Amino acid sequence: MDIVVAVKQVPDTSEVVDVIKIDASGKDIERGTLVSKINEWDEYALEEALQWKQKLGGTVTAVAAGPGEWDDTLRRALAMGADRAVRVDEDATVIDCSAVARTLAALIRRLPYDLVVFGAQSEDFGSAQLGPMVAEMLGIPHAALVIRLQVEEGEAHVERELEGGTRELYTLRLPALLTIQTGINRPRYVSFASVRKAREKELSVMSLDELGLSPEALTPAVELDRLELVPAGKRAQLLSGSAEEAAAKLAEILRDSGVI
Amino acid sequence: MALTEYKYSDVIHRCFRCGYCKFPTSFVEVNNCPAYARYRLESYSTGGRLWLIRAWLNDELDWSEHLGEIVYSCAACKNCAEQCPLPFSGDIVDMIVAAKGEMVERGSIPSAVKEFLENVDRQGNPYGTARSKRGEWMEGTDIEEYRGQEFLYYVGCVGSYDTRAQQAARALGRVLQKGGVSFGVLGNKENCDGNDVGKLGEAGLFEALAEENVRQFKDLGVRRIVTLSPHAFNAIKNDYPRLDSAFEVLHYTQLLRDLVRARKLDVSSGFNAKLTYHDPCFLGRWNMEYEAPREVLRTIPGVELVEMERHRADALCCGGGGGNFYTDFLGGSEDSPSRIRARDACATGASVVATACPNCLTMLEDAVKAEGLDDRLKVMDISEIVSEACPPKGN
Amino acid sequence: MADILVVAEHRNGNLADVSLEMLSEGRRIAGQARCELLAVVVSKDVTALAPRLARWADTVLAVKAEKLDHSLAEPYQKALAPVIRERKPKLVLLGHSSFGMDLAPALAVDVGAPLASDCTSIAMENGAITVMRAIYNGKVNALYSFARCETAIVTGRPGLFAVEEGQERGTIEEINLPVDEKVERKRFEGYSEPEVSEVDITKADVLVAVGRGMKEKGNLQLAEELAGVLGGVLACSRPVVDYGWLPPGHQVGLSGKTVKPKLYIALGISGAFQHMVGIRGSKAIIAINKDEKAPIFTDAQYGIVGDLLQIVPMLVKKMSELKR
Amino acid sequence: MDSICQSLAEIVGESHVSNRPEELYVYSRDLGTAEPHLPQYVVSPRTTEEVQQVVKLANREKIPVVPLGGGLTLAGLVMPLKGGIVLDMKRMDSILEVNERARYVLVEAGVSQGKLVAYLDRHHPNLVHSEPGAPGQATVAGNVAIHGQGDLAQPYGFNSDMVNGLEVVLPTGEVCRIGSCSLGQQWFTQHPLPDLGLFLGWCGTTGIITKVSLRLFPRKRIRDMGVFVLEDGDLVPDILYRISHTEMAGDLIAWSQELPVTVSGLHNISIFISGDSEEEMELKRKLIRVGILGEYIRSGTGGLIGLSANVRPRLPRRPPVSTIQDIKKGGGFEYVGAIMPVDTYPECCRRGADISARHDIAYTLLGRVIGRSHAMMFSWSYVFNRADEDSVREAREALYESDDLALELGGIPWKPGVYGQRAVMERMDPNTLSLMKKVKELLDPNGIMNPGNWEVS
Repeated sequence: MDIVVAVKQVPDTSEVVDVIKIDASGKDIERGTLVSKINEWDEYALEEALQWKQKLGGTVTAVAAGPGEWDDTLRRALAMGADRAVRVDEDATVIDCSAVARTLAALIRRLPYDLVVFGAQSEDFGSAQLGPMVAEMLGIPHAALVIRLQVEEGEAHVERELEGGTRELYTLRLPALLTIQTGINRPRYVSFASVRKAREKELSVMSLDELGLSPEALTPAVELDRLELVPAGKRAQLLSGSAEEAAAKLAEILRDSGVI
Repeated sequence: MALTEYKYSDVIHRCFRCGYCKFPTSFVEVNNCPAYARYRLESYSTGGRLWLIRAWLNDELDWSEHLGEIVYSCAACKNCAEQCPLPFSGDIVDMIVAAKGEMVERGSIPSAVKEFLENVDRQGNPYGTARSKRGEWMEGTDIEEYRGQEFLYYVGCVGSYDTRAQQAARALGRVLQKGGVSFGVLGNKENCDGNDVGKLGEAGLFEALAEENVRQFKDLGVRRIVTLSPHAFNAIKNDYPRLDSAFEVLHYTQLLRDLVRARKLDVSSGFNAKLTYHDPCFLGRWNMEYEAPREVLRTIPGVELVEMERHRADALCCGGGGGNFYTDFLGGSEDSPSRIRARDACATGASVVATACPNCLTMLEDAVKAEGLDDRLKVMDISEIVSEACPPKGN
Repeated sequence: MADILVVAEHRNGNLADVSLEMLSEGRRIAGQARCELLAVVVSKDVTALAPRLARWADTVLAVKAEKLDHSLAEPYQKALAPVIRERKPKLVLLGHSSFGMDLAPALAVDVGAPLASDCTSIAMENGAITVMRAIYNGKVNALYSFARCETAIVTGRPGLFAVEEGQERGTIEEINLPVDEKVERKRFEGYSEPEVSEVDITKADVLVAVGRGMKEKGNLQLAEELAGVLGGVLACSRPVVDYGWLPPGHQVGLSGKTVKPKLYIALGISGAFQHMVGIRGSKAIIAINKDEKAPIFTDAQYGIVGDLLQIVPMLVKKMSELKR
Repeated sequence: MDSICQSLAEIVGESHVSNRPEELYVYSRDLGTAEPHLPQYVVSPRTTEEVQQVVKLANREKIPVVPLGGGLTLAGLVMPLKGGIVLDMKRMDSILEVNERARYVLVEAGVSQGKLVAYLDRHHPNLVHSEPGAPGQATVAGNVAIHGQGDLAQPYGFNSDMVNGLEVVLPTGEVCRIGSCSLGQQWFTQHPLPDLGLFLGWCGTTGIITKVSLRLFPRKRIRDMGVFVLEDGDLVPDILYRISHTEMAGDLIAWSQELPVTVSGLHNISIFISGDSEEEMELKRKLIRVGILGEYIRSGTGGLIGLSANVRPRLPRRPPVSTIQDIKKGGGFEYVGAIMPVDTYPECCRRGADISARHDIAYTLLGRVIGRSHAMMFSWSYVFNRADEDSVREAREALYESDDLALELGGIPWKPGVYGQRAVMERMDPNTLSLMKKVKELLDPNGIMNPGNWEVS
């Protein structure tokens, strides 16, 4: 079974700290001090793909649409066990999901695949759009937020994660596209040595026009006007009053937060 | 890797499981192996661990998170190497590290270990806190950046990020200043020393860190290094030379000993307490430095030094070695080695347990609280004790 | 005249909360922009659902589809695409729920409309639609506008938009969804409820975390009750495990698990660095602690300084009242 | 975790029970040549009450229970031959009482020999117990349960003869005290109550020992040893007889080994003496050297090697652990020990050397005198390479042959493995055998205690 996995590189912004700054353009953050990593969801997607390759044979190809730095992440994918990697060279910061989707769809069309897997969303923008968009463009069925997968006889039996832990069960005829939810597996550790070894594996780079895409075709449909830093709660808003009053206020806040 | 390719394939089966590895020389307690102390199951003793490793490499046993935890619960404290009567005793810890290395290569390691290594790879420290915050421990001090001073003061990850250990890092800074030592630190440019990364079996990452550090040290013209942490001391002293690095490295207790001997450090304010000293594994068993810290303590007026039943080469590890201060496979029980150690210390009647390692410091600090002994027993790093013994500037 | 179309999501005969939120928001925007609100629901039996939607919508498009008792992406897409093509609504609203994530992107491509997902605020001023999204773990807000498009599709973050009971008496149009006979490429097989196994605090949306400040094991009962009303799970800091109050599986922080819940309520946790490392991914942190200077208050959004043993029971009481 | 594991966890706590492959693997293997047998559960109790609850659970569920101490019998006596629960007793390791005047110590079953020695050294320098020449983690209770002997065997006999009292959890879960302790808190004697010695030598098939009161003996300040070396093994029994007659010697061990070649073919008699004063020592030395060995030395039959004066004070309490098991670089070592008439020493050696030769293993033969030459524990030791199945098989066969030899020469295999037990029972008087059977059936109606051992067919 041939599997294509789409991966993305993101800045590590998991810190509770003031490391994020908006750059001069006002439309991006200063990436200078930030460390890059593979998008967490994509790591699970890769692991899932590799496990099914181990069971059923075939190939795993890692793909990405982004700038040169992203080769680090693709190398990591190769080190994890992907057979080859292809990066479409483009500036990920200025285009939107639909443009990336178009790019990846154009690339994936040229690759052999029975299964395409995406991370359910990205750590940085969290749009959760890419997978289903690409599926629609490729004209294949998809399921988002897959938390369990069983592949047999040209079919994928999946469980989608719904609110409150309930799961939606589907059977998809291959070829199909799945977006993978964290927790579906335990991604393997990628040792330093294996990353070195992976340097020998094939990592090809394609340009947009090699894919027959014009930059115009990629102009964002949703335009980013500006970014604003969320004022970090440097200090908690303390709820005053008696135990009862404070508790009452907090209860309201909790209700309005909608978490419950 | 099949058993045949394992570096110790011709040795590992030679463990008879006689059990000496569980004891100190005196045999007073069977729990001198921190992992065995915590679980008291043969699987967690060194012998059991070696037999399991062999079974795994021999495909008699599949890898599991639990197997990973058993292997990684080894704190690399070297008690077994000290006690094993057989000729290969010197290799035991390496046998376990080699097995960890194989797990690393296969990508099958416990989640906590994975986090540790990925954090170090990304941010240069196990906690995953930003590199750009490594120097924050210095805020409010006038400690200089390193630019060609006599000593590079290498702080290490725990001293740089752990709020409790930061106090020791700052205290050592003050003491070195009072001792008139010319030194500087790397601040945000400092990177993980890799000692525990190596003990977790990630040889590749360790080599990379070591090469990077050696390069940086050389570029800055570093000749002499003093470390806060025995872990860093061990790596720089015993492992870095493989990369033809020629630095003189001292653990700070050795430097302080020289200073007090040379009367360059005035500790006349003294420190009035009955205290006991906990030997850090990477200073003691790994580098046979038992005297320097004790000599420093003895020279401080008012200090009454009493020993725990198990000390020096027989000291019980705090359970923080081999990355366990982070991965914590030995925590969460009254049988956790750090808590046994806290009780050992308390049994001496001392009011202070001193140590000379940021890892031990944080482990014991937590343990003393967990044991509810905080009102009776204070955990202090020797740097803090010396700092209190130094008269305020101008005197 | 430009419509606002709200896609109604339902399961087991109930409308999803997020759909009510979107209906309310749609109603609000429609009011401001003086345009019509159209709600679409697809089900084999729409008689119960449609009238509810009519309270917010001027028009409810009730699409009857055989064999369909729940909101599933594919039939919804089949039903919605032609509607959107015909009516060209200015704005299509749906929740950023599991269903929304499955449906919206494919629908957007299908009808060639731009999509902004997981939005935290939505505005339409003289025809121009702008939205806000939280990115980079909620540390940055991104403001977007939709350039030259007939229809914009927006999914809203669940639980963020207030629900206001609708006052409308909208009309209901029923149509039938032509079920195509060709074998489905995607076959719905039903639902499964996860077997209740050991707690996994890394999965929980709501964590009620207890620390040394709980004073004694007996007091954990209070935290459990709170977790009960919040539909959350009990977590704890290192000492609590050390004391044997809770098994290690519950421990959060350096030596415990790293968690990223939507809501993290810290009871009697001072917020030592070792603990904070483990919760920095939390969306919202709320702290109750007797020590006003406890570092936890630095990272918490809201806090109460006071005695847990008084406050927590109060909070439980208030919450259960509000839930009724 | 299955339901039984859950129940066990409720009894001893989650950290101390396991049914995971890793623990099961480790506890399925003995250090000797025995074939592995997987348990279903491994449990490490802390208190008698916990042992009691585990046994009751096991009875309810009809699960075998195998008590484990140091696990150093090497004969596979702690292998779960029929699965079930391995009960690792080493967490029960408190030293409960030392009565200086009545010279006894009360310990929990898991207390190791090493810990007891260290404890007495530190707190009761005038007292010693009879310590077996085993690694320090061997347990006191495990040793008496198999009728072990120690370095005081010559003057005082079997360790199991030094037991003042026992606390035992019966196979049906009741806690039972044997000896003066059954009347109160006095642990100083087993006699003169009706003899209930049903728990020693049974290898845990009649109950689980949870406490032992053990006799202690005067510890002399000065120790010394000499080794009398001779070629003619036939003379050894007579020499041992005469030395024991002087009542001046402590531990008496005759031994002969093939390696190193320099000692090959020789017989050695290690003679330990101790005393409180140099005068006492000198007298003892004189009575043995001059009185007994003198004539042999003059006739050139043999010679005596003594310790140099500067070594003497450093004579270790416990002989440094033998690294003999590593000769084959294979970490495997097992021996047949048998209680033999001292007169059979020469034959034991000759035939033992033959067995070793047949299996291509360097011979290591040793006889420790028990009592005033009343008997000796004679051991035929065989090393093997754990990683080499042929080597393991050779050793196993040599061990079987040694069991048979011991019986043939009128001795009794000590702590025999299953093979030895069967061989013993084949020769046993049928009435005695059926009595054993009755006792077991009476105490252990469900047959859950270390089944497969002492199984009267």
